[in-house]
Amino acid sequence: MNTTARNAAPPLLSRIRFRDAGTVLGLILICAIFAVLTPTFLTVPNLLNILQQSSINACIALGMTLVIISGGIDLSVGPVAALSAVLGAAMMVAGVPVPLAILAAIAIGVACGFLNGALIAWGGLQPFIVTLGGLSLYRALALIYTGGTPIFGLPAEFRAFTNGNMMGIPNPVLIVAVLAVSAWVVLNKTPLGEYFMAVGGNPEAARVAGVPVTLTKLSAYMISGAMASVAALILIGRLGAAEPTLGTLWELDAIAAAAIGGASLMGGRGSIFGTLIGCIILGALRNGLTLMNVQAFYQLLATGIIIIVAMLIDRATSGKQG
Amino acid sequence: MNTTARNAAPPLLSRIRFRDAGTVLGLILICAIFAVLTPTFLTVPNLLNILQQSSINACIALGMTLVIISGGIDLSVGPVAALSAVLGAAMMVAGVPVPLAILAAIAIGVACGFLNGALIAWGGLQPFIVTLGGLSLYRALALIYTGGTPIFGLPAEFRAFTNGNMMGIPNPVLIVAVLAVSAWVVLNKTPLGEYFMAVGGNPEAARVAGVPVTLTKLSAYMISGAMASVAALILIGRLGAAEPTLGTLWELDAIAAAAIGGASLMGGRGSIFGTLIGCIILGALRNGLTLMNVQAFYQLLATGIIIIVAMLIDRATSGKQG
Amino acid sequence: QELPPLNSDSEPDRMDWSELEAKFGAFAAPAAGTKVGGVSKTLTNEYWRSLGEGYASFAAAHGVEVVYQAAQSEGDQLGQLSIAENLISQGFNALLFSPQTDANLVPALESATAAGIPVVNVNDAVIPQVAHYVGNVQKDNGVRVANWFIENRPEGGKVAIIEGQAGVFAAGQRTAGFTETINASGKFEVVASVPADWSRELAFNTASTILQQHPDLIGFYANNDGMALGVVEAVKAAGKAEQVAVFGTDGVSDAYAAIRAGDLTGTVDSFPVLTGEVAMEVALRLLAGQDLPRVVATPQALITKDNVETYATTDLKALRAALLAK
Amino acid sequence: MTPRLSLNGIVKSFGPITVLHGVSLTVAPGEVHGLLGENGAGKSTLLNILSGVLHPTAGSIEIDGKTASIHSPRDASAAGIAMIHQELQQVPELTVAQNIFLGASLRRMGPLFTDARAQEIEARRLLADLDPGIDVTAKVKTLRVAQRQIVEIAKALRANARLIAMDEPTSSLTPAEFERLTEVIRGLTARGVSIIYVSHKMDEVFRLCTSATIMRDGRLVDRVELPKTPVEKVIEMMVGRELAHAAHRSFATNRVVMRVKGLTRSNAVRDASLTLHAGEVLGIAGLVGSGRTELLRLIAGVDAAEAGTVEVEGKPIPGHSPLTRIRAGLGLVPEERKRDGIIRHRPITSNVGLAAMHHFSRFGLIQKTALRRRTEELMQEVGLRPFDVTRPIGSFSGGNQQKAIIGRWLAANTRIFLFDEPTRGIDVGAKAEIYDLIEKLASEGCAAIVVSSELTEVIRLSDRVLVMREGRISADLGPGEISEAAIARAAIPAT
Ligand SMILES: Nc1ncnc2c1ncn2[C@@H]1O[C@H](COP(=O)(O)OP(=O)(O)OP(=O)(O)O)[C@@H](O)[C@H]1O
Ligand SMILES: Nc1ncnc2c1ncn2[C@@H]1O[C@H](COP(=O)(O)OP(=O)(O)OP(=O)(O)O)[C@@H](O)[C@H]1O
Ligand SMILES: [Mg+2]
Ligand SMILES: [Mg+2]
Repeated sequence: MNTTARNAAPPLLSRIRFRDAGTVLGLILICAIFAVLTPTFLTVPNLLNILQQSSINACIALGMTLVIISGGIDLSVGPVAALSAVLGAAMMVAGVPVPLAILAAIAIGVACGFLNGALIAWGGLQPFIVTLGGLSLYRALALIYTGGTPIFGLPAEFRAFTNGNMMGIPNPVLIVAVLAVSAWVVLNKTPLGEYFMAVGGNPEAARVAGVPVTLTKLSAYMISGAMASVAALILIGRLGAAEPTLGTLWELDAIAAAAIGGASLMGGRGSIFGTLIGCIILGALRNGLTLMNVQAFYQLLATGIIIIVAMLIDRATSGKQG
Repeated sequence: MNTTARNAAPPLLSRIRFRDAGTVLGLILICAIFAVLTPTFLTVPNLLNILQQSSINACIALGMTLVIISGGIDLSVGPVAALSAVLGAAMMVAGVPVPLAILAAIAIGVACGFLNGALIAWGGLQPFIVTLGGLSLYRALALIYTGGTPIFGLPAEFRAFTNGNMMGIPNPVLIVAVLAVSAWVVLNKTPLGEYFMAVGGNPEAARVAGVPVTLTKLSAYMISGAMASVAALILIGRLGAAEPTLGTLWELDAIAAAAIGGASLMGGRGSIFGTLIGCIILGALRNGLTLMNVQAFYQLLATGIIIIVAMLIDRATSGKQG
Repeated sequence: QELPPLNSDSEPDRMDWSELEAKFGAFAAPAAGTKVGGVSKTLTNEYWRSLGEGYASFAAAHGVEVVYQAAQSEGDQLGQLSIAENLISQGFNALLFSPQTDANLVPALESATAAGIPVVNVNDAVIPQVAHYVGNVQKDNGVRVANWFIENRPEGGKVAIIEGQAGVFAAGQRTAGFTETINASGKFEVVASVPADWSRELAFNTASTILQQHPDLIGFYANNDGMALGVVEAVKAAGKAEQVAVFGTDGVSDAYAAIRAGDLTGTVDSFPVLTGEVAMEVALRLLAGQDLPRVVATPQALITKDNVETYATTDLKALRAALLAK
Repeated sequence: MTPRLSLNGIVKSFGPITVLHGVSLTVAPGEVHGLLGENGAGKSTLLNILSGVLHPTAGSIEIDGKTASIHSPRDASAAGIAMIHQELQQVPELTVAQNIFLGASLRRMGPLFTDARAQEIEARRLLADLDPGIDVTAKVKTLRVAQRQIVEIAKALRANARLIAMDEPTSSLTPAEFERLTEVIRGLTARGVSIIYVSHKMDEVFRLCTSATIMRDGRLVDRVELPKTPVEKVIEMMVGRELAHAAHRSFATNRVVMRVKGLTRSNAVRDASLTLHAGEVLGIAGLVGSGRTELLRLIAGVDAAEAGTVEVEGKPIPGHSPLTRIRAGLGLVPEERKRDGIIRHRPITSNVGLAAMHHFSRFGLIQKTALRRRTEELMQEVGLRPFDVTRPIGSFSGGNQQKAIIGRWLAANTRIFLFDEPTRGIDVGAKAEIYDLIEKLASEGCAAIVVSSELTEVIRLSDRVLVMREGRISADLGPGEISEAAIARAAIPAT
């Protein structure tokens, strides 16, 4: 019996590594191709640039990954970001102390997530349709609140923070790194993470086992809302303005990153590390194509092809999945 | 024991009716509200107008419903429509006989669907990500082919057909009605329909029972592609131009219609009738808001709220669902 | 130095494109190897492609290298920012931005300014901190159409507006210009002003609905030509081509064709190719150290059947002449 | 006579793990052949290979003396092989008739349309011998487990197969239904159809089979003739050791731990009351559909009761969420493991620890090593095989999944265990272990309710037996009153 145990352990470990290895391989391949095609690509400033450009999508995608693992989807991230951006910015402009305004902005994201989660967990509605409704609803609120005009004049101290860096690494990258580690800890080291996987894997069995299914779903959407707010704050810090139209199409990028990273949209499976790699793949792709001065239509073509090829490589290296 | 059997039958029947009844109730409610608020709403020409305006979404949503029932999703419908629209239009303008060009356009849609389906069924990739890739890919092809400019000058005979009517009912509505009946027959009266339900409801059981899972998935995406082409043809006939950017966000409308109509995005469940009602709800919503001249931001707000409320009503009247 | 937020429609420090040569002298050829980068809103709209053609033709004529890139779709704000940043890191001498929104290219503007690269904001959305803006007055667009109605339909009547995407600067300004002017005349009633998100299909549906409700409507103003052409089809399908005047904006080639065919009543052409040339010229003059006003206004004209042939020319010299003659 | 089927040297590996090491067996025409072995011995794997669901790594299949190449379930049915799968393979949203004909629909007007009417008639005919009460137009999701299993059997009968592989077809059936199945099998064998019969119920195997192949750890042990070989010998060959035959032992006390009063839910459970004492094992017997499962679900808070209360240690438990009941010390081992029990892709550790995450966390973090150590301890206790707690539970055999679910409640320090068919799909060896386990729990002062369709099991385990009939508790049999006859009398509705 002990023999079996000893024999069995390595395949599992290697399977986990293998899974993310597929994604990493995809990234390396893309980087290698661009490195050959354009010399600027593989320079430190450009690589930092890629990380910086990926950080907002990564922030959203982290929350999205947790939602997807718990068996849901959140299409409303962009508008949630917009709503908390404009309200947060309005507060800052009105003189509310920056830390307070930041907390308030995040609270708004959490509240939107709560509404989504409540309709899904208590209302029993389908996540896709609830957050599709949210997509219109939160956007409308942001537009109505601002009358459609951006809010300018954010405090310099706030902008200095999001535009600053530590030892050459841009602050947004550091923030996302901290969030990613936290998300990883939540997913892999806390009961809540187990609950996400259980609820996404088999909600009925989770319920029978005493998992607080409703709270788990609520948490996922609330975390996603909070992440959207953080992404919004990073962005408005960089832009110096909060626009009600900010965040368009963010949901698709985030879902793509999570899926490239191995999350199953059927729920129950996904990896924080994989999602990060997924974000970097998308960021590197866009960066490389721009450096090569590929025309927009062909960029679109390349994006489509590379997403599919990345998935095929991933699939070929990581074996069967649902 | 016979009692159980006899008792079991009526609730089942009434539950089916009940399910769609929830959606119909939602529609009636929305219509009632608009009828009160704006007198034009409940006139025959306007109701025909709503049907006409819903017909394109309905066309897409029919294919989407089959895909969703089979456990997938097709985000690429808009770009597939665009691609077959521009290629079909180019043929017509180049003098290819109209019926031939129509067939060719549909063939293009089917081919795109085949590619999606092949990657999903043989490649084992997730439908969401494959068709997300397709979303970029097919759009890029349409843009590259046309260089971004719309194609004008469609033959008058073609336009006359799509703009015509029979006994006062616009031809697009009739076309969609025929397609809906066909889709209903396929879903409810043929082995293929059973396969869709089986593959979406329990893929493992389907495989074990010898259902040709691969072919079933392929068929779903090919039908969806064909439907996208038909929608594209109706649209270009009506507009007189084929734009490479046509079909933006069609996927969301179609998915929303299917979901409102009771399709479960987890697969295995959905109703053709429900989807049609879902399309009409969305069409009536837009029409009513326009008639009331609701300002842009508030239109968005109303759309978000009404989608969610429609789902809540539906859910309240139709009881527990996954 | 901190510039006051720019409003391109009302900025006092402005000049007309036609005065460039008179006030700042003939254009001098730039240094060899000059590279200018253009960041476009999208290439899916003919307007922005034509703008790029203008950049390219002017640059080619003076031995300047141009790179013209666009986001993958309209609304891809971060994608456009990435493009702009990547261009800066590649060492272009001057940049021409047509931002998706007022704010989304701000970081790129800041790093370009820090690196001493002149940036010209070309049309549409306006970056408030930008030092130079080339483009037309968006509000004037709607004003011209409104004036047409006031002159040509003296008896007044019901009109409707098909708006672009909610929250987009150009859409808001054009709509406001039209609404304010036509309301001021007192004879017209704007019975509907609803968004169709720049989509021909939605414009078609929306116009059909409006015509249903207001059979006595006399005119539509659409925020761009694609939507206007959708409206035209709806008007034709309703059999009201005689009664309803339809106006668009942009002056794309299909709009010209439709005006010639008598389908579209008119469009407000803002001459994108010419605008592109002017923008490129402004950028190169800035590189040469000239101190231009903050806003250089580019031309626009209401095109109707009466003057369509005058402006339909693809010969830019002739077009310049026609515009200057006015 | 050429055998109907011979499997020659079948090897099957999943990646680096080999689960079948060259298994061979033969079945004669018209023979009922048993396939016996512990949980995880590889029986299902072997049959899945036979029916084209899995592909063998090596080995060959011969049917009627000819080599058959079976690459898919379709090939298998073309070769005349049908299979009843251990786990219900059904599409909940389709009707009974549609499920029975799934993948082989009857057509009309050429191949294009399904002949729903003919399918229903045919389905009714197939079910007539098994359970005429099943409505063939009802969706399968509305059926109870037992009915669904009968539908599964009907599905295997539809194809006029020459060989039917039955993988635990009676795991949720009562003896009465087994009798009907016996009749059906007799009819089949009389027509020369061969049957491979997998079951952990030795009495069934000895009544039906004329021969049997015994497997252990993926290897062939021997082929035996039945009923010549004594049952003890067969069991010894299966488990590799002799099983002690234990009698019932009671640890019941007088201290009441749970009082259930007047639980009611529509027609399924009506006004059910019961009292449970510390150290007591309370059996619940009854016919299929008598409401036993529903009663347990109501007690466990999984379904909401329309009326009635549950008191634990004298305190009523508010609400009806599983969570509050679990906190009060209750734990349900559900009947339908795949639907209500396991989280397929998660490892054994996660599945075991799920209900007791708070025991294993400190400062909000899961103590992974503690969780793993406890899981290994518990799984050692229940005898998980293969002993690897990091593997996803979905890759374990059904019986071993059940052990993990029991482990879940052990980990949560549950005091009142609600077992719904606790040994469904569990082998004789493990069954004895589970009986010992239940007894050990009782000896430690825990209480248990055991719902079982196996009368021997109820009698073997229970201190007291409640009998349910049409949703009501129709008898309460104390020590000394428990007998098969007494239970049967109380279970069968008065006519
Ligand atoms: N997909 C898989 N991956 C890895 N191992 C597997 C897989 N499927 C089955 N196994 C292993 O193969 C062995 C045999 O399993 P199988 O289901 O055939 O047992 P069984 O004899 O039918 O047991 P039971 O009586 O419990 O149903 C088990 O050890 C199981 O863990
Ligand atoms: N899904 C369902 N749909 C309709 N009725 C149900 C359903 N489940 C249970 N019932 C009803 O509840 C009653 C009790 O069923 P329950 O499953 O509790 O019985 P059981 O004694 O556990 O039988 P089994 O041996 O099938 O598990 C049955 O008579 C049945 O009519
Ligand atoms: Mg088995
Ligand atoms: Mg039961």
